Amino acid sequence: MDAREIIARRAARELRDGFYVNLGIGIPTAVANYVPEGMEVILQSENGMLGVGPYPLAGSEDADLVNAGKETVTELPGTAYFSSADSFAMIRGGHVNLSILGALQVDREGNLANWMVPGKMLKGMGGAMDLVASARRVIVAMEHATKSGAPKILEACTLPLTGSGVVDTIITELAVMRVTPQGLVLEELGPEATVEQVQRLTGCSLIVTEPVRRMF
Amino acid sequence: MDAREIIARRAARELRDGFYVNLGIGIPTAVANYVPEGMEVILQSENGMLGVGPYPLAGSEDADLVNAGKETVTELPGTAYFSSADSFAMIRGGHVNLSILGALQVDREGNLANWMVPGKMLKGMGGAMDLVASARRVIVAMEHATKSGAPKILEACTLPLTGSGVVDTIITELAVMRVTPQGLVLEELGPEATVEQVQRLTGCSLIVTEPVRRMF
Amino acid sequence: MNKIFPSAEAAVADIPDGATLMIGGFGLCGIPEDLIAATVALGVRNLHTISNNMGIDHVGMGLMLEAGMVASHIGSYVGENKLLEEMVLGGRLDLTLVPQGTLAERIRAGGAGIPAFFTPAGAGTIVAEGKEVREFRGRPYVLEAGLTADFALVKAWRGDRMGNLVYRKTARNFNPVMATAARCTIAEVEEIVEPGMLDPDAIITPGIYVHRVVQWTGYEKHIERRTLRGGTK
Amino acid sequence: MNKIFPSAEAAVADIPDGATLMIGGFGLCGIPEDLIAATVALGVRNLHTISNNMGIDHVGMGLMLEAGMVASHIGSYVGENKLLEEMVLGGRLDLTLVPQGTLAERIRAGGAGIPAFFTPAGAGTIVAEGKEVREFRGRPYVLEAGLTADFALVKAWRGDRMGNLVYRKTARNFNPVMATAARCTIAEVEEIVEPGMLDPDAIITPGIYVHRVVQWTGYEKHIERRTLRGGTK
Repeated sequence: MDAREIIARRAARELRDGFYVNLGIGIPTAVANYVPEGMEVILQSENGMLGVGPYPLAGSEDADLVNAGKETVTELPGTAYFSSADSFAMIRGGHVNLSILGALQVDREGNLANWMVPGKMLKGMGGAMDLVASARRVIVAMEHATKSGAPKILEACTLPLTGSGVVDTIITELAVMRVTPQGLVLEELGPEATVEQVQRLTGCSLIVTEPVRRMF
Repeated sequence: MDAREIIARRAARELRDGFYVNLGIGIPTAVANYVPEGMEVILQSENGMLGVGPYPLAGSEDADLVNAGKETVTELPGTAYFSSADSFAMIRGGHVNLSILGALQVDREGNLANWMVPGKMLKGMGGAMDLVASARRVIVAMEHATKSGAPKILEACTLPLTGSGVVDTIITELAVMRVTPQGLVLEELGPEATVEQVQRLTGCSLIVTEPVRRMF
Repeated sequence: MNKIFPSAEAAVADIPDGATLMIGGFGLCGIPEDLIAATVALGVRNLHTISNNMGIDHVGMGLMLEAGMVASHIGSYVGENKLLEEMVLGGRLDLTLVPQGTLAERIRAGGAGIPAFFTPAGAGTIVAEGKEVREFRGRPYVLEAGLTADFALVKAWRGDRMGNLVYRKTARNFNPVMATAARCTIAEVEEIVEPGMLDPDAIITPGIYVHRVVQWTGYEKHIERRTLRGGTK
Repeated sequence: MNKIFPSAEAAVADIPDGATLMIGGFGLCGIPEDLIAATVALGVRNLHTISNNMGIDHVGMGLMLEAGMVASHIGSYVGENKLLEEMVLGGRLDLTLVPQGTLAERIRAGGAGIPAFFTPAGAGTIVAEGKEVREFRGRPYVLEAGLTADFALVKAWRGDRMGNLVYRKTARNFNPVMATAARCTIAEVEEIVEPGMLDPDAIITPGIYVHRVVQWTGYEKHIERRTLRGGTK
């Protein structure tokens, strides 16, 4: 398993039968590939769709049927479409059980930054601010550190925030961490990770109670 | 013509081709019977319908198809249904060209009272407060005075208000009056009415420029 | 995913004393009559109801009123109900009258995570008393709060086991907006269909909002004012 | 009542310099491409646009940008547009980024006569700077204002001469909400049908909101990310 697969597989274990879930672009989207057999999870896409199906077979792509990442998708029996206003009413109203998204930075208070790097190409926050402010539970699923090994999990985010105190759980290829009033609790270790390794690649001190259980 | 017919006929002359109109219960509902030949007016009913048709033929009543007065009605080609929230979004957003409703009292500042008589059976304001606060133009269509001859058009309403400064025009069997910053201007006289009669049955002084034209 | 309950009784069985209930319908059009009857049979007390109307004597929510199970009510029009007046004047029922559009928008806001919004309805009237009033572009607006409920009892035309619903004509009214605003939404539907049979572009209430679906028993729908072309009956 | 215009060019002909335009679509899905092209051809200047995205280079609103006709833009995501960045950094375009749900709700509020509402999105971020923040039940909410426009350019699937519209799949997105929020809404539809042919229970945009209807010319719809089962592209 590569890092992305570990993260997506582990995040999928947070799903429960009958959950309505919004998956962000990138690794979170891959979580859909690991829904346990026999479990029914309904995907919400903030551009106005409930019941997102798999990618289409070649030749059956439909330009009018895309997910929030603008990727072609399919519909399922029971799919419903609605406007962007209705979609965010659904999100803002707390009807989505779980939102899984990526991050540039997360910190020990559950602050999240994932939309803007000052001085870099501006893109916009899209629906991320609404999602993190409103979903019943927010999970960040991301690689533990940057490609150069710099921590993304920090004492305090340095980038402009997407949401303040919004993250419940952080899932990386090395660890599962829960945001608590006392700080980040290390709950699980990745397949081959050690506590020392996780702590070294994390920018704030983790609360560790040995032995820490393994992800899988 | 009886008083109600005069009022409804005259109010119908305020309609314009292509207008979207909300008609209140009672005399205003009858305005629909006098839409000029060749003119298309679309009726909005605040319980969630655009394109209200005539009453049904006997045997084709549908319990699921009623107007805001809970009367059975019919649909027309182009009718659309929507929720109460969407209906009042339409009203509040100023998309309805004209709202015609009845009143208990109206005054020279365009204040309207039509929902509550203290000490009497309580009913509720229904959609009237939303309609008068939001329609682009509000016309009161009512009999000029009470059955006992007491004025309903006053210096200042004494009943609890439905809306403050909301009425544009008052149409009765005796007169058409326009609300202006200077007060009520007598614009037209009913078929057999005199200025003296109108003034005597009105609780505030009217601005009159002789000669006053006739309604019809 | 199967949200279908075997009966209206089973679907309402866990409504506790003191619960807040939204109940769909405009007058007697589009009311969830089986769910109301089951709630009356359940015999819970001290309910807080939110509904545009209050039924009429002996029909719809009138039955709840007569069973003495309603402690407070929020609505816009209660004109056809004599018992209600007696109870309100006698201090046995706490009635709050709200402009109909404000009621609809407050429920929509409750379901949409909007805690408060400004509306022009009621500015300059007793409705605005005690509320924040603010001017925007020279006109006064009243700050109104979102409304939510423990349970919503709604009536739909067709539904599937995933909770997707469509409505028929003006029986839609408050039903879809209430469906969004409760912790537990129970839908009584005329016809249960297989998922996929409702046009995905035409679903009015997506299943995420609906927790329980019940097949109606086929009672006769009531008409309050049977008006006919060429003269009212 | 006939709201059908003979061409996109005729339908946009009175858009003046300096107008505020809402333009439907999410990415390139459900954009009114003929109306955008006609607006570019019209050569108006100094437009204020409101749209979730800004097209991509050489497609959709990207063409308006390249024509130098956009003075300001309000949107939630403009990630695929290099020219936009240059213009913003060079001070030639005033860009306001708004959370997507707040953008949708602000437009809905504009159309629904709600001047302002509270939303949790953006509380504690730069989005809340300079805005009123108020706590409800212990959580902070930001006061946001309704948005309206002079014109809305929207894309629908089917429409009739009365302006009733339905949309197809996720091409719906911002189109119906923008249709409610403009002084003049112009709809580009794939198919014009007779009044009565659209199911009255399934009409998404009632005709009251639509002022002009144009038959699309049948351009090829764009796909931004052609993802396929068993591997992309």
